[in-house]
Amino acid sequence: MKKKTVFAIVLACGVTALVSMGLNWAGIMPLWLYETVLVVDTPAFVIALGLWVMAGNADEDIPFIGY
Amino acid sequence: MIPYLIFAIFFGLLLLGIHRKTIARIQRRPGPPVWQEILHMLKFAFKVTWIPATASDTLFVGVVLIAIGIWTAALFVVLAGESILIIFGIYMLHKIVEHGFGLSSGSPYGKFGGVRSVISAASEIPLFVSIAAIAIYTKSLMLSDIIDYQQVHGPLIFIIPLAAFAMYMVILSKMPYGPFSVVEAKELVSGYKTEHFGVWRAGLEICNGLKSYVLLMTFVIVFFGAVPFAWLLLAMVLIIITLAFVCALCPMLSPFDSVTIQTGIAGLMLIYALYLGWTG
Amino acid sequence: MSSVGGATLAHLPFGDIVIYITPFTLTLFLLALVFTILVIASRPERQLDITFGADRIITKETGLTEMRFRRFMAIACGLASMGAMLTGDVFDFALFTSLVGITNVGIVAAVKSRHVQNAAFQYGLVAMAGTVPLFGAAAMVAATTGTLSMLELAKEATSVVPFAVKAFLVLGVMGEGMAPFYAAKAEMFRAPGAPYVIMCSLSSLLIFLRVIEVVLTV
Amino acid sequence: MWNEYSVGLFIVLISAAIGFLALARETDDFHRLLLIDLVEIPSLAIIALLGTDLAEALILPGLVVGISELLALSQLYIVKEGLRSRPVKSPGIEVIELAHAPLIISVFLVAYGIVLSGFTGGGIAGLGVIFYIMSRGHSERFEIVEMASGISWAVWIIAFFVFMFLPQYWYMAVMLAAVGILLKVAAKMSLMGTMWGAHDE
Repeated sequence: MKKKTVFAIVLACGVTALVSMGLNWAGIMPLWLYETVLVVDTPAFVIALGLWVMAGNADEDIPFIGY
Repeated sequence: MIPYLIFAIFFGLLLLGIHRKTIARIQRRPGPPVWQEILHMLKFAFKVTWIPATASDTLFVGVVLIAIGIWTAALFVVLAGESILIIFGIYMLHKIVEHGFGLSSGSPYGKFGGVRSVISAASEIPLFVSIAAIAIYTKSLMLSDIIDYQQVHGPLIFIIPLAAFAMYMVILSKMPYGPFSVVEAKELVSGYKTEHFGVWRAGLEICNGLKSYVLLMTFVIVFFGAVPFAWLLLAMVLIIITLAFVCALCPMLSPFDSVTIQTGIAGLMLIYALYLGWTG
Repeated sequence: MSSVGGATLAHLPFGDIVIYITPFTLTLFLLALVFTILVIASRPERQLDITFGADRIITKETGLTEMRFRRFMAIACGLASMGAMLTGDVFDFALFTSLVGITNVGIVAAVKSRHVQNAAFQYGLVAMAGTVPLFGAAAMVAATTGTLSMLELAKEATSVVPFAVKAFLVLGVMGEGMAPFYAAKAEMFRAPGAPYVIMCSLSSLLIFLRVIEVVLTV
Repeated sequence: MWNEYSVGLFIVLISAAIGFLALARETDDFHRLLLIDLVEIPSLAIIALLGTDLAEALILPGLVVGISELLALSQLYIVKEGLRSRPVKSPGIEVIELAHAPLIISVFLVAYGIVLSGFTGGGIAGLGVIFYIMSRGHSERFEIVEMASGISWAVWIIAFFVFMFLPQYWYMAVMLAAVGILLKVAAKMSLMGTMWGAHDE
């Protein structure tokens, strides 16, 4: 994936998570919906953040099969 | 929820660090600092990453996302006081995640780790025994009902100690460096996580942190009842230290012995549940 | 006992066939759905193998027709497990479970390896034997209580289904869906094609989790 | 305690146990395949013991599942053992091909099946059709049978919806369902004798 796409994912997940936190705090969004958003967002955010900081541009390699 | 989630991840990793440190001290080694697992996670998160050439790409990545997702959901389920069956469903699903980790890369080591993870499925059966025992006494499996029951009758650990033991064994079989951790034995390099490096490994570490936190918290809530937050954390640390003693003093079993012993425990627990059902 | 899987969120009475959703069944359903989507989206991996006696590494390739067949079976397996997760009818549950059994055999049967095929055949035998207690238990539920609907059965204060019948049901599910756990697991996993093989163990696990709920509810 | 149902259940369970015993003692894969079919029958018998119309409705899916598992396993066995498909001849009943007897017997069976209606009727009528087809050789056109089967399926579904949404017309729905399942079972059973697998001409 391109760095730009990955950053877009980071941004999208972070923003939706924060927005739903705010909405939940304000009492507009029910708790279960907020939690659902987090369940979807957290994994994508974490992985995309790592990839964005250090996306691999090395060539693919075969798995380790012993010394 | 976001701050709590982040706290749970870091505290869970800290618990794993304490576990490692305690084992080292018991074995009279200096051991890594207690925050080593957190550093691990951060280090892996920012390393160069790619997908192995032979891997099934979508599965390789998807399984990491699922791993974090299911344990995030598990945390919320515990906090909401929902059915304990959901937690254990997610717990068993972790098997599939390990299996997916191992098989998706095409590496022979990963494959063996995944296969070992699935053949040790017998380790989950004691869990259902403790569920059955709890159901017999509290007449409900909702965590909120279980907490209410304990406020009236006192902690469940004194009422059904063997069920607590069953669940303790289940948590033990998920602990690293323990007698049952055949899935990541060193003859398999790192078992199912051999080929997940960089960000993928960081995701797995996050999942492990959350997993330890959720499992220990469930144990405390189910068998001791609702306790103040500080006491909850303290209880979790104490339990992880006892687990570390077991892990430090027992050698790792061979896969066959591991499965045999787990099946034996499961059988004993089944008899116990039948006995409880008969009398209760 | 009514609160095994949490409060009922919704139920769809479709004649006698009831579909009901609790947090528990919903969670399992979503997991089956996610993995089914994963199966549709991913291509099989290539397993590495070391050749004995030569300094050489080979990869096991999965042919296109084999892949198509196994993917179809895996998707069918996912659909069957989704059905089994949501259904509120004991007989339906038995049917979906046996469907999972057939598709599990199908997923591994297409692999062109004698070991894997042997394992699949043995599993198939166990699965067929499992239909006896499975359908037997469903029929006996109807005979002892007069209904097959789990919601109706859950309404009773004490369990009306005899213990032996419940044990039969669990036995049937273990034979039908769970057979890979004791019959031929390791041999079956020698098969390449991780996304499809995972569906085998996923469906077994989900079915097992659901049967626990069913047994505790009725 | 020992009413008809319990006695029946007891006998069925004993026969199942005998089947399982045989299965455990047998080591040859092919014989186990045959025995497993024998073991399947008690499971249908347990359902049949209900003795209600519900049992009739439940046996059909049970039977279908059992047969499909058996077919899948047989296919697997053939592949596993590397058996080649051999040319299959139709059963040698051509001797009486020109006689009218098969036709008359078939017509009688089909008519009797229609009179019985429902599941059992379908079975008998199907038997009639099988007999007819077997004595004619199998150069028949499957599409007609398939079409009848499809139409009967649709009729059955329509009857189901009538039950759901227009319960006052229940009598018509019952008749539709009876005819539908009669045709369905007859069509399926008539296919049974003729499906020899794909011919590689």
